[in-house]
Parts: sequence; structure tokens; C-alpha cells
Amino acid sequence: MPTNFWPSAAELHRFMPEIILTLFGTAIMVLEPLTRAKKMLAWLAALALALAIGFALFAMNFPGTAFSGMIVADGFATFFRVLVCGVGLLTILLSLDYLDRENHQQGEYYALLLFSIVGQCVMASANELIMVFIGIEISSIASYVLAGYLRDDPRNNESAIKYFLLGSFATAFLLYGIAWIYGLTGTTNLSEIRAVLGNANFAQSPALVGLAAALLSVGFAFKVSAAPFQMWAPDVYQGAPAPVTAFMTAGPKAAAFAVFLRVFVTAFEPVSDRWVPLVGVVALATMVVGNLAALRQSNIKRLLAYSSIANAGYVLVAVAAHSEVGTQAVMFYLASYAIMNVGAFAVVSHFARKGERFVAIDDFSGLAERQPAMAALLAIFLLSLIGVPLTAGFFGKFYIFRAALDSHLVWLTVAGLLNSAIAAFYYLRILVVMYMHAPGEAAERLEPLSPTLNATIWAAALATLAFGVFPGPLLDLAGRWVLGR
Amino acid sequence: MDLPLPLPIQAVPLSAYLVLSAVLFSLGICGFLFRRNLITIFMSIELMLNAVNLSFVAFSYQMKQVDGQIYSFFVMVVAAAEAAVGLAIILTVFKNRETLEVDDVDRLKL
Amino acid sequence: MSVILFGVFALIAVACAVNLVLQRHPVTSALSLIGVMGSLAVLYLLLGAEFIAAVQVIVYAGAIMVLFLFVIMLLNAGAEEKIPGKSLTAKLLGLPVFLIFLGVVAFLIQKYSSANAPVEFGAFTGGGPREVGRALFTTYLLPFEVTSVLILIAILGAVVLAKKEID
Amino acid sequence: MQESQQLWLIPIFPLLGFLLNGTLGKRMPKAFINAAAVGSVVLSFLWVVKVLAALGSLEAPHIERYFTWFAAGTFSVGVDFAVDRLTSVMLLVVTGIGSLIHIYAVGYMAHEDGYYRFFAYLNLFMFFMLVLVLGANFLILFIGWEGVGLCSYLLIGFYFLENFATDAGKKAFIVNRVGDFGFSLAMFLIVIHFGTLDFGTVFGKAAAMTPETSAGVITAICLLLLVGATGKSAQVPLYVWLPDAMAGPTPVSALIHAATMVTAGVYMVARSSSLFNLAPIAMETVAIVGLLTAFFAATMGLAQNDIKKVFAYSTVSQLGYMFVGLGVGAYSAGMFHVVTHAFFKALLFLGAGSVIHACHHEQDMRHMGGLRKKIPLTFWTLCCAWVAIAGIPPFSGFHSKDAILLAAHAHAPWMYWVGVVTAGMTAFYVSRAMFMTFFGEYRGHAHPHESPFVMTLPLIVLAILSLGGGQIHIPDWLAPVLGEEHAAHETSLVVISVVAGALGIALAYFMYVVSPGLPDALANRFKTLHTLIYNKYFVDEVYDVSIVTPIAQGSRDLLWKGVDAGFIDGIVNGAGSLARGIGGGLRYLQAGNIRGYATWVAAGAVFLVVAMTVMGGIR
Amino acid sequence: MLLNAVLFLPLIGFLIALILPTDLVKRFALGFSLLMFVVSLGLIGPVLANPGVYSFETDVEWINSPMIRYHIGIDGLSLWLVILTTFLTPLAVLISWNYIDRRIKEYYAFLILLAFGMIGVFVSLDLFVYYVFWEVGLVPMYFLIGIWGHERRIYAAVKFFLYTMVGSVLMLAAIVYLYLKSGTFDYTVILSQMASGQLKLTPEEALPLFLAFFFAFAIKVPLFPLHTWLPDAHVEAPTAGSVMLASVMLKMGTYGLVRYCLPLFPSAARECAPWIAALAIIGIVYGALVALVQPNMKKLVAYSSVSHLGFVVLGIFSFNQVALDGAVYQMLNHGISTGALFMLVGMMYERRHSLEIADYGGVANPAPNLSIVFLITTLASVGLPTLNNFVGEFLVLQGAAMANFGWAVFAALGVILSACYMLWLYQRVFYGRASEDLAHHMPDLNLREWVAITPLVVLMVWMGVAAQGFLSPVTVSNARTLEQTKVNVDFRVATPRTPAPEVARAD
Repeated sequence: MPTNFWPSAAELHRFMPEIILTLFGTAIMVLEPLTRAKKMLAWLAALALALAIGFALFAMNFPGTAFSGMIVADGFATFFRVLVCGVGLLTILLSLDYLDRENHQQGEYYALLLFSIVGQCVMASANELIMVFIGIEISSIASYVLAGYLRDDPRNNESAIKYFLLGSFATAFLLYGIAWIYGLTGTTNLSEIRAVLGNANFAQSPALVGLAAALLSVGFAFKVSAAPFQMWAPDVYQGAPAPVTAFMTAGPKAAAFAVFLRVFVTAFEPVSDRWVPLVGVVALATMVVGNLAALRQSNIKRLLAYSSIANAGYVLVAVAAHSEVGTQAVMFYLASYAIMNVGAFAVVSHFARKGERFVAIDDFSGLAERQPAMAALLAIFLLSLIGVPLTAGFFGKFYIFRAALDSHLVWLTVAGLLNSAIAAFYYLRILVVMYMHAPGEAAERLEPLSPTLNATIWAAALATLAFGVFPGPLLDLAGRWVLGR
Repeated sequence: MDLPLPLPIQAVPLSAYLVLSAVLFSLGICGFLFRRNLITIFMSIELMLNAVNLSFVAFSYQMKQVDGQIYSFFVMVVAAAEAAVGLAIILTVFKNRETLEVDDVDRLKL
Repeated sequence: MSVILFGVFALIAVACAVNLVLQRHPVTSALSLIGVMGSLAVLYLLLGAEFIAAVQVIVYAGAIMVLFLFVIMLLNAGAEEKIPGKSLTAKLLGLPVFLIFLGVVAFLIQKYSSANAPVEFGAFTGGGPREVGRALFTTYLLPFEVTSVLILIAILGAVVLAKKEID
Repeated sequence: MQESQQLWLIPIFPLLGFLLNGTLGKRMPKAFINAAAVGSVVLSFLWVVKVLAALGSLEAPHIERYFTWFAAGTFSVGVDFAVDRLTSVMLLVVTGIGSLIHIYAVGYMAHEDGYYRFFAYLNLFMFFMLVLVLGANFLILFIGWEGVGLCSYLLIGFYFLENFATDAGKKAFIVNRVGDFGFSLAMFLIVIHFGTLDFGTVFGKAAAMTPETSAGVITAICLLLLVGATGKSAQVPLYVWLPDAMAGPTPVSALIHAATMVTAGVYMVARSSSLFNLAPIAMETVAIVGLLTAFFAATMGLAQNDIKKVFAYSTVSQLGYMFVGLGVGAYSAGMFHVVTHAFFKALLFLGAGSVIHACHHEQDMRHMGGLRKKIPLTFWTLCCAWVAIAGIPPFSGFHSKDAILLAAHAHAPWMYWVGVVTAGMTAFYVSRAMFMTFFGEYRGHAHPHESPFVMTLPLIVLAILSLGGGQIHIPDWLAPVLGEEHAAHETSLVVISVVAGALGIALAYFMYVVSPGLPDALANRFKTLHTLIYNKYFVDEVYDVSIVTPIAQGSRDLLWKGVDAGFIDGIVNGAGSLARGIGGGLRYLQAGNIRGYATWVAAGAVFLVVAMTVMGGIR
Repeated sequence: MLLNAVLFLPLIGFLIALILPTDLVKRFALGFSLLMFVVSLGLIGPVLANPGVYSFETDVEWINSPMIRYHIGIDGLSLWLVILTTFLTPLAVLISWNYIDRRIKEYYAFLILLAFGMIGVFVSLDLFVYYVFWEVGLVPMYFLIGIWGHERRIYAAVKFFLYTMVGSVLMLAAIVYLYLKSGTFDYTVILSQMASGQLKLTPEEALPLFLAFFFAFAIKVPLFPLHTWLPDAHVEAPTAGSVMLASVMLKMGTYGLVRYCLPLFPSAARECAPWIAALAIIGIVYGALVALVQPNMKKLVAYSSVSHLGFVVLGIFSFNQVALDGAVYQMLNHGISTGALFMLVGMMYERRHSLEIADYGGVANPAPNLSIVFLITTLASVGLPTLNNFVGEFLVLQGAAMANFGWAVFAALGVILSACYMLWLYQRVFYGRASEDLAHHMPDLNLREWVAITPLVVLMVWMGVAAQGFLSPVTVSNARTLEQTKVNVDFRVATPRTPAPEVARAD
């Protein structure tokens, strides 16, 4: 047993992003009753995220584990830390207008957001099942509250209660799985678990390891909204405030994938024959369910929710590829998906107006005629979601299916590609409505975007295009920081 | 403590604790699926967490390590936090809908 | 002795759990859950987890469940109405899922678990406050600190969701 | 190397005429149009004369190669023109008669709308016809072949306001296309087996083949060529377009549908004679097709009342004769008949045009009669054609028809007899037309008047040619190209055919001049037969019912509505609906109920637990 | 480099069009597309000088992992297709001049952007880059149909998009598979690997890969029975959309067949050739028969496209020089003549606001020039010698006859039928007596329309008479393509009747 538990400076550096975020979160909490300039708090939160990104990158100078191996600051963690902080940043920019409009401009919101991101950063860097659990819980509980943030809105309540109950339910399974893996291996440290499982003298029944892995994967599958654990997602995403939905589809989901990959690829590598094929099956089911159900949606938030399920399916295809290329693809895809999805939600959230009145797809009628720029931006995000070349979404899909083919998952690749063709149909519907229908009431009386929102959306759109034309840097980054086996 | 008792089983294997844990966990699932009061459902989750805790402690015993117990300690902390937030959410739902009937919280669908 | 204790408290735990599932009234369910927790505390003791047993009673059965009861009272929640539930899926799949899950897990434990050594009271005494505290502030320092964030969120969340309108 | 004769100028003149009239004609005075149209053709004629004079006896073909049209790999097609004796005959006929008819048309079309358009088309026709004749390979010939078909289409449909005209034009084009289908396939086979379409090379290589290897292929090629020829030259079973083609202005009927274009098939077969000679079965087929056509067309001609229709069936019938000539190996006789037929049939049509012109566009002979005195010049010139076509010696028709009949007898006597019967019928229906038109009392309501000089001049020239054309010894001129004739000159056979002609005239005189009530009585007496003949054996109707309607109906109901909209789009849209349906179904799982969702989570957990414990062996 | 300029000018034009004030866009589009055309003319000389190799090659790294190179080049096969694209774009602008009266800016921007995707398809030499352009072309066309089309435009646009998408995703899978086998997306490298035997595809691999490519192309062509998106798309598209769709976009499919399907998977292509030829022939006859009974002009022309492109596919899968040359030539011909037909139909639509044949009749009288131009186009379309289509059709049929005489027999039926439907169309629309109403609303061609249509008519004659000038580079490229189809051929497949010779196994 090591005697000195006081963390070294390097260890603190490895955990610095979380520390920064927590400090700022707490500060915002404290400042909230003291100031009327709530937007200042938002900018403070944004600053915190920017700093966190900086520290996350800085932590790359001190790769390694910290706090008795509880967390690890490696490239993979950094990538996702930066990603979730980035998503958080975008979310804050979206939320400014939204909360103003809903008369809920409060510091708590930003504090919760920061705390949620702390949880996601912990997930990204966790090297211990207990940290995984706590990270997930931090992220989730904050999200539960955020989903129900507008507490007088029944949709928000319902979203929150559903998310909360089902989330806790799934977490119980996850926890049960942790208990089992602890019981079988005597440890919860991921690399130690791997060492134990990989040990030739490992005496425990592989079936029980399977049981543990299955229970764990229930929790993760729920968080990434894989079929058949996806059912919460549409309801929750539809009901939650639009910026929160944007956040949830991008940030927590990315973090959940990160932790999913880390746990399974690191710890359960020795029993990969038990879970890899199943990931393929689940991926297929997820894509099919998400895409087919999305075909009939009339609410754009709900549609994007189903789309996020389907997208989770694509990512799972890359996970099923079970290779470094696959992991790289996951990373690239999640990053690009986060950008385009947040962008899409930004437009949707602005368009919805107070009380999210205009969220039916038909409300977007003729947007292109009244607000061509806004329509064009949304179109870019949608085309990217379809996977049209020269957008980030295309390369995301491309890398995923390349990884799948690389692992000889021909059937899954073909099924996935066909699914992406089906998906085109419902994204096209939005384009159809925007571009090809006569302007409706909602499009007629749309005030222009505020500068921050405008900048946010433009930035997201440019990023979508930039990664669509030059995906190299991002992919290189993902390649350099990919999770080693 | 080994009193000669007229019992069919002389000692309880650890697996019995695990089975008990499984039973309680399953009953928790069962409660979630069949109870219709939001609070009861939430309590079912607590039951599941308790079941998991039992497993943790049992494994801790098996390993002769304290770590399992630490985990169950964390689970309790989390459960407490969840309880605070969960009950607050239930409160808001009740305030808006005047009901705790879970089946009535189904406006977001299809 | 441990056999009897286990037998009795396991039985109580299961009975209370079944009761929790069967009762319509949330208060009854809550009381049953307290029963479960209490009996589990005894089993923790049997397993040498003194500290956890104490926390189980003080924090869990005491504080958390009191919160539950408080909310039940606050909302004046009555018994569930005797109307059929709306979820066909739960009705059709619920019981089979429950039985299969239990069956499979129990079967796996019985058949494959290596944990078949008899449990003897006092065989493991590493679960005192001293050991727990040491672990908590050395190896598990980080999670311990991080849970504080969790608590913060809980406070913040409760405040956000329950506080009065600002206007 | 021969000296270049600038053969390309021959077709280029009319092409220029076409371009001038086509682009500027609308805004130009008639004089300009006339000059461009007639002038170009006359120039072309003169150039032909000049070229032929320069080339002299044409012992060997004179070939001029201009440029590669297209090439693919080793296969290439050049734009090559050639003149040999066969070509020379056709060139003279085409440009000569073409010039006459152009001149005639100046008068005939004087009051029509679209005057410039008419001459543009006519010039274009001349261009293509000359290309057809001059082409030194099958594909250049095919250009002309299709081109004349196009012009025929345009000119038949000249009165495009009228449905019957445009219908007829379309029919002509499409039926010709059926023939071209055969022609094309023949060309494909030629290229496959000879690697080129150049006449000289192909014929040379074919002759060099051993009979065993050549028989099948060359027979197939020849039969396919024959299909092409039946289309263009209106043979059974593709003759149906020609009678309808009379919807065009009469000069067109004379030029295209009597003198030149329809003989293109004959020309093509004659051109390919060295192939046909290697394929006896194909030859026999040619003869039989010709004979059938000659006979049946003649019977159909018996009962027509439209003067142009009579001559149209006559044309079909006469073309049949030519084919008989080709089929029995008397190519030069066939070509001879092409020439004489060009003279007298052009004359007949132009004369008929003159009659029609006189009667203010009345074509039904029942509304004519007694025109002999009113338009005497037309009458007398037409008489020249009459005697020529009836085979009265020593006029042109007699010589050529006789040559064919004699050759047919040498080949198979029964063919001769059918030919003789046909000759009798020919004499009869032409006479009938003459009698109905020019004799008896005028039965119409117009005020017939003689045509202007521009119209009568060509009539006179053609009349002279019809009478004396037989003296031109075309078979001798052609013999080196198309092979010698072997038929012995049997006087008895000649007499029989002449008698048949005379009988036909006599019968017609008896029926239509002596006792005019007789035809109707006979028609009533043999009602079925008359109905059959009068309605042209219902061939058009049969084609309609057996081909046109099934294709149209089948395409609409089965293919379009059935396969396309029903089946394929059914699958496509069905897949869409299925996906949406499944999506709809999935939506209903998503009932909004938390317990339901939890059930799925638990069920999923059960699935994963079972799957992961079982997968990789449950141990 | 010039080719880069040709390729990227449209993109630049698109961006400029987006920021220009609306009232300038129309003139800008015309001027800019003319500029594109003029610039592209510069490609001709160098390519003609050396049509068998890729001229104007640019080969720079785009993305390094996986290695994707921006590799473009142009040879005799793609030259005319590129020129065709740039040539038709200004005409498409002209033809839209008055037709498009709303959302003008977007319209012309998309029209120019369309050229970007299409040129890119024809010049890319990297499979990945190729796929990118393939998809990029889809988007502007989707909007062109969907926004400026007729009543059922949305159905048509979505159908068009999804049909193509389904095909192309499979192609993407095949491209990625090839990459994984060969380690490169570079088409030329893959070919040289195949030639050197470094890359070998087993028949079990080659066939699915071939089919994946083929399926994508067959949808685009479109080959029977995957054609049903085409009539809808054509009928609903605005005139310029139809023109670009028929003239260039469909060629993306046939071009793909020649460029990729044959050289990459020679054995599989040969193995499937009889089946594909059968489909092509069915398409020829079927398209013609269905065209015969269409009551809508655009639909008729659309089905005629199905028929015409059947010839192209037949030529491609006849595997000989004659047929392949014919097929490529026929691509261009179809682009010219069908493009012209759509333009003319569009002009009539502008006058009468109907596409139903029954609403016309007697147009020749009020609008003689229009009817003459239409007639010439019709004749080109039915394959009259001296007009362009004849050469292509003849070569295709000739080549098909060389491959299998039976194919030619059935395919030639299409030639008969084409006369039937086109002439019948012509008769019903132009002949007869015009109703009072029609006569008043059917002015003859105006100057703008003359300018738009004349180049096409000139080309019809030019390409029909001086075919060799256009064909010679194509022939050279095709000879090379055919040479490539002999590499790595499993001879068991190529010559089924002879027992497998030992020699063939040796390579």
C-alpha cells in the first residue's frame, strides 16, 4: 500500500480540468444570488470551459494515472474532455438567448451544466469502475435536473422524470455489473481487471464474466441510447429544453461512448469474443429502430432524437469493428456529430420561439424563402447528418464503415449504409419543407438571430464544412489519441 | 458460534447472499415494472441499489478486502443524492399534474 | 447461529421486498423498504461490514427513507387506484422478464460461482470504521472528493426544481 | 489513279438548294425559290452528264474517297462515292426526271402555302437520293436510304394540317424503319464477316469465299437486305405505306413514290447482285416476293376509285415486276424496268396531277370523266404512258416488261404465267382509270382547265421518253456489271403477254365505255370478292389488329401501368411504405409509458445477459 | 492548372452567385458559365494530342489517413463529357431566363454548382474523390427539382435522391473494400496493381464488388428495372434541370461503367455481361414501348432516355472496340439530342403551361421555326444518318452484333420503335390544325431561344457528319480500357466453351 496519498503536482494537472470546472461551478453557484447580471455568469461558465479545454490539453504533458489509478490522463481522455467541454461551450452560447426568452436566465443552469461536464470529464478519464459510476451519476443527475429545468413546463417535467427513473433503473444494472466484476476479479481498476481476466490462471467462470459484462453494458447501452434501451431518448429529448437536448445528444452521449469504449476495450478485451458480436447486433437494431421510427415523426426535436439514436447505431458499428481504426472512427464521428447536431439544434431552438411553440416539421415551411441564410445553415447540418460528401458527417460515416469493413463486417456495413440511405429520407423531409413549401406562419414572423447565436451557428456550420473538406487534422488527432488496446 | 442446531444446513455459503441479492434485485425490477406510483417506483430502484450493496459487501467478504464496502458506501452517497434530486423532480411533476400515477406521465410519446 | 440469522433476515428481507412490490400504498411500500434495509444491515454485520451496517441504518434507512416518507406525506399520496395499467408491454413482458432474469442470474450463481465458501461471522473484520476511513481517504480519496460534486448537484438540483419563482 | 470528277458536287447542288430555300425561302420571292430549287437540280443533272461524259464507257467503277466518317478500331466507314454503269443509269434517271418534276412542281404548287418548304424538302430528297446512288459503301447508301425516307415522310405529310397526310407520312417512315431494321442487320452481318462495308471489298471477299462457308451467311445477309428492300420498294408485306403515301402532293408521288425512291430497293438488290448470286434461296425469295406483290397489288388496283391510288397500286405492282426480274437473275431487266417505269409512271402521276389540278384537287375518278376534250394535252401525254405501261409494243414498258417475263419463264414458267395475268390486270386498271377520267361525261362540279406550260412541258418530255425509252439498250449497258442474260427470245411468249395487255384494255373499254353499268353489277354479283379487293384485303386492318393495337395496348396497360407504375414503382414505393409502416409500428412501442420502457430495458438486459453468458461457450 | 480551373470555377461561381444582388445573378450566371465553357475549351487541344493518357493531371495529398489524394486528370473518354457539361451550362442558364421567376439567386447558384459535381465526377482519378463528387452533384439537382419543379416535384426529388443514394452507398462500401485490399484509393494505382498482379480479387470478391459499383451506376443510367425515378424526375424538374439531368447526369452512370466497372472487375463484368445486356435490351424495347403510350411529353422523352441509354449499356457490355466507341459516342449524342428535346419541350411549356400532348396539336402553323428545330431534334433522336445519334447507335448495334448477333436483333427493334414514338409525338404536337387558343399562345422562337437551341442543332449535324473528329480520342481511350479489361481475367469466365487452358492459369 502506498503511503503517500497526497497527490503530486502532475496528478493534479491530470485532474485539473475537473477541478477548474468544479471551482467555477461552485463560484457561479455562490455568485448567483449576488448578481443580477446573470449573463455574466454564463460567460464565466464559458471561460471555465475554455480554461478546462486548455488544462485538458496541458494535461497531455503529464500523461499517466492519478489518484491511485482512479483516473488516467491520456490522449483518449483528452479528446473527449475537449469534446465535451466544447459541446458545453456551444450549449452555453445557445442557452443565453433561450433562457432569456423563457425568463429563466439563472446562474444555476450554468453551474449545473458545468457540473454535468465535470461528470463527463470524469467519465472520459475514469480508469476505475467506481469513477465511471460516479462520473456517470454526476453527469446524469445534473442532466436530469437540466432536462426538467423549466419546472413549470409539463414537457420538461415529464422529460426529467422519465430520464431520471429510467436512468436510475439502468444505472442499477450497471452497478450490479460492477459488483460482479469486483466479485470475480477482486478489483475495479480497469487495467487490473484486464490483467486478471487475461491471466491464464484466472479461475472464475467466463459465463459470470459475461454476466458482469452484460450488466455493465446495459448501463452503457442505456446511456448511448442503443436499442432496446433507447426508448427514453425520444421522449426525454423532445421534452427537454432545446439547448439541453442539444447538449444531451452530444456531450453525455460522447462521454458515454468514451467510457463504454474504455471499459470494454481496456478491461474486457480478454473476453472480446463475448461482447463484440453482440455490439454488432445491437448496432444494427439501433440503426434500424432509430431510422425507421424517425420516418414518421412530425416534431423536429423528436425526429432529431430518433436520428441521434440512429447515429448511436452507426457509432456502435465502429465499436463493433473492435479495432483502433474503429475507435478512431468513433472519436471522429462523435466530434463531428456533436458539431452538426448542436448546430441543428441551435437553429431549431431559435426557430421554436418562446415556449417552444414551433417545433413541428411543418412549421419550417418556406424558411428558405424568408430566412435563406438560416435555412442554408440548417441545410448544411442536415446534409451532414445525411452524410453528403464535403461535410463532416460524410467522413464520420466513411470512417466508421471503413473500420467495419476493415474488420470484415460486410453485412453490418451494408446494413449500415442502407440505413443511412433510409435516414436520408427523413432529413430530406425537413429540407423539403424548408425549401419547397410555401412560407408558413412560423417562418413569416421569425426574428433574426442574435449575434451570439448567429456566430455559434456559423461556427458550427463552418466547422462542419471544414471537417468535411479537411478531416485530416481531426482524424490525425483521433489517431494519435486513440485508445490503445 | 457453532452451535449444534438441528438445521439441514450447517453453514450458509456466500452464494446464498448472492442469490438473495439477485432475488432482491429482481424484486426491485419487478416493483419498477408493476408499481404505478412514482415514489414506489423510485423505492424499487432503491431496493435494487440495496441488492447491489449486498453483493458488494458479500464480495468484499469473499475477497477479504474493504474495497467492496467502500463501493457500497459510494452507492449510498449516490442514492442519497439521487433521492434528493429524484424527489424534487417528482415534486415538480406532481405540482404540474396533480398525480403520482406513472401511467399518466405519458404525454411525450410515439 | 449465522445460519439462523441469515435465514431469518433473508426471509424478512425477501418478504419485505415482496411486500414493497405488492402493496398499493406508498407508505406501506416505504415501510417495507425500511424493513429490507434493516435486515440487510444485519446481514452486513454477518459479513463483517460493521461500518456499512451502521451507515445503512443511519443514512439509508434513517435519512433517505425519512425523506421518502416525508415526500409521500407532503404529496398526500394515496393508494394506487385499482385500474388496469396502461402499459401492455409491462403487463405482457414484465413477469417473464422478471422470472428469466432471476432464474438466469440465480442459476449462474449456483452453478458457476466460486463463492461457495461458508460464511462465518467474524471471519473478516476489515470492515470497521478505521479500515473504511483509511481506504476512503487514501486510495479512494478522489472518488470521495468527487462525490462532493454530486452532493452539490443534488443541492443545486433540488433548489432549482423546488424553489419559488423569481419574479 | 483516276482523275477526280468532283462527284460530291452532284448531291451538293441540291443540298445547297435545300439550305438556301430552307433558311431564306420564307422571306424570298418565288423566283428566288424556283431558281434555287430547279436550278440546283438542273445543275446537278448537268454535272452528271458532264461526269459521265468524262468517264466514258466506265469499264471499271470510278471511286472517290473523301474523308473518314467514323472509325472504331479496325472498322472504319469512309464517305466514299463511286460511279459505275449501274450508278450512271440511276444518276441520269434521278437527276433527269428529278429536274422535270421540279419544273412541273413550279406550276403545280404555285398556289400552295409553304411553297419554299416544299422545294426545300424536294431538294433535300434529291440530295439524299443522289447520296444513295453514289455511295460506295453500304453505310453511305444507307444515309441516302434513310434520308429519302425522311423526305418522303416530310413530303407525304406536307399538308400537315390534315390528319390523313401526317398519318400517312408517319406510317411510311415507320414501315420503312421495319425494312431498315433488316438492312441494318444485314450490314452488321456484313461487317462481322467481311470487316468492312465497302462494296468492292465486300463483293470481292464474298466471291472469294468457298460455297460451303458462304452459303448460310450470305443467304442470311441477302434475306435481310431483302427485308430492307421490301420496305423501301413497297413489297409484300411492307407495301402498305405506299398507297397511303399518295396523301402527298402529286409531284412528290411522281418523283418519290414512283420514279426514284421506291426503286431504291431494286437498286440496292441489283447493287448487291454479286451477293445474291451466291444465295439462290434468297434469289428465289426475291422472285416470289416480287411476284406476290405484283399480283396482289394489281388486284387491289382493280377496284380503286382514287386516281392516285390506282397508280400507287400500279407502282407497287410494277415494283413487284422488277423484283421478279431481280429474283430470276435478270438484274439488268429489272433495272431496265426501273428506268422505263420511271418514265411512264412519273408521267402517269404528273398527268394525274394535271388532272387533279384541273379538277381543283378532286382525286376521285367517279367525279371525273370526259376530260379528254377539256385538257387534251394532258390526255394525249397520258395516253403515251398508258400504252407504255400496258405493254403495247414497241413502247418502253413493253421492252422492259418483256425482258422480265422472258427471264421469269426461263427461270420458272409458272412465274411467267402469273406475270402475264398481272400484265393483263395492269392494262385493265390503267385503262379503267383512263376511261373513267377522260371518257364519258364529266361528272364533277369544277371547271377543268388545262395546266400551265411549266407543267405540260415535263409531260411532253416524259411522254416522248415513255414512248421511245424502250429503245435505250439499258440491259446491254448494264450487262458487264450485273451479268449477262440467258433468256431466249421466244416470240410466242411475247405475243401471249401482249395479248394479255390488249385483252385488259379491251375489257376495260367494254366495261367502262360500252356498258358503264356493268362494273356495279359485277361488284354486286361478287360482293365478297369486291369487298375484299376494294378494301385492299383488309391488310391495314389486320396489321392494326395484330400489331399496332396489341403494342399500344400492351405498352399502356401491361408495361406502363402494369410493370412500371404497378410492379416496379410498387416495389419501390412499397419498400418506402413498408419502412414507414415498420416505423409506425415502432412508434407504437414508444407509447410514452415509463414502465413499458423499463420493461424493454429489463428485457434487453435479459437478452444481453443470456447472450453474453452463452456466447463463447457457457462455462 | 487548367483542369483545376475548369473544375473549381463552378464552385467559385456558386459562391459569387450567393453574395451577388439578385438582379445581377442571371446575367452573372450566363457570363460565368460562358467563361467556364471558354476555359474548358482549352482542354481540347492537349487531350487530343494524347488522348490515351491522362492530361492535366494533378495529384496532391488531400487527407493522409486513409491516404486520399486529390488526383484528377482528363483523357479522351472524359474530355467530351466535361466539355458537354460546360457547354450545356450556359444553355441551361439561357433556357431558364424567363422560366424561373422566383428564388432566382438560389436557382442559378445551384445550376452552377451542379457543374462542379458533374465535372468532378468526370475528372477524378481517385475513387474517393470520385465518390465525393458523385454525391455532391446530387444535392443541387435535388434542390433544382424540388424547388422549381412542377406539382409532384417533391415526390420526384426525394425519389431521385433516395434511389441514387441507395445505389451509391453500396458503391461506397465497395470503394472502401477495394481500398482495404489495395491500400489506396487512387484509381490509377489500383489499376497498375491489378496489372502487375499485386492486387488480385478472387471471383467471390470481385462479383459483389462489381455488382455494388454496377448497381450504383445502373440506377443512375438508369437501367431497367431501376429506371422509375427518371420519368418522375424529368417530368417534375424545371427545364434546365431536365436538360442537365438527361444530358450529363445520366452519363455519370454510363461513364462510371466504362471507367470503373470494366477495368476494375473485368472477369465479373464479363461474367455478368449477358445478363446486363439482356437488361439493356429489355430497357431499349421496354423504354420505347412505354414511351409510345405516354400522354406527357417530358415523360415520353424520359422513357426514350431509358431506351437510348439501354444502347449505351449494351455497347459497354459488348466488350469490343466498336461497341464501346459507339456507347461513348452515344452518351454524347444523347446528351445533345435529348437535352435539346427537353429544351424544346420546356419552351413549349413556357408558352402553354402544359406538358400534356393532348393540349397541343398544330403547333407547326403558329410556330414553324420551333417545329423545324423540334423536327431536326426528333430526327436526331430517332437515329437518322447524318445526325449524331445514328453513328452511336450504329456502332453500338454493330458491336453488339459482333458480340452476339441476337442482341443486335432485339436491340435494333428499339430503332424501329424510336421512330414510332417520336414521330407520333411530333405528329400529335405539331401537325393538325391549331386551336384558336393555342395559336394565340404559341409565338415562334425568340432570339434568346434561338441562341440557346442553335448550338445544339449545329452539334447534331456536326457530330453526325464529322463524327471522326469526336470519336478519335474516344477510340484511343477505349482501346486502353479494353486492354485493361483483359488484365487479370479469369479465362474460365471469358471463354466458357473452351476447357480452361493451362496457360491462362499461369498469370
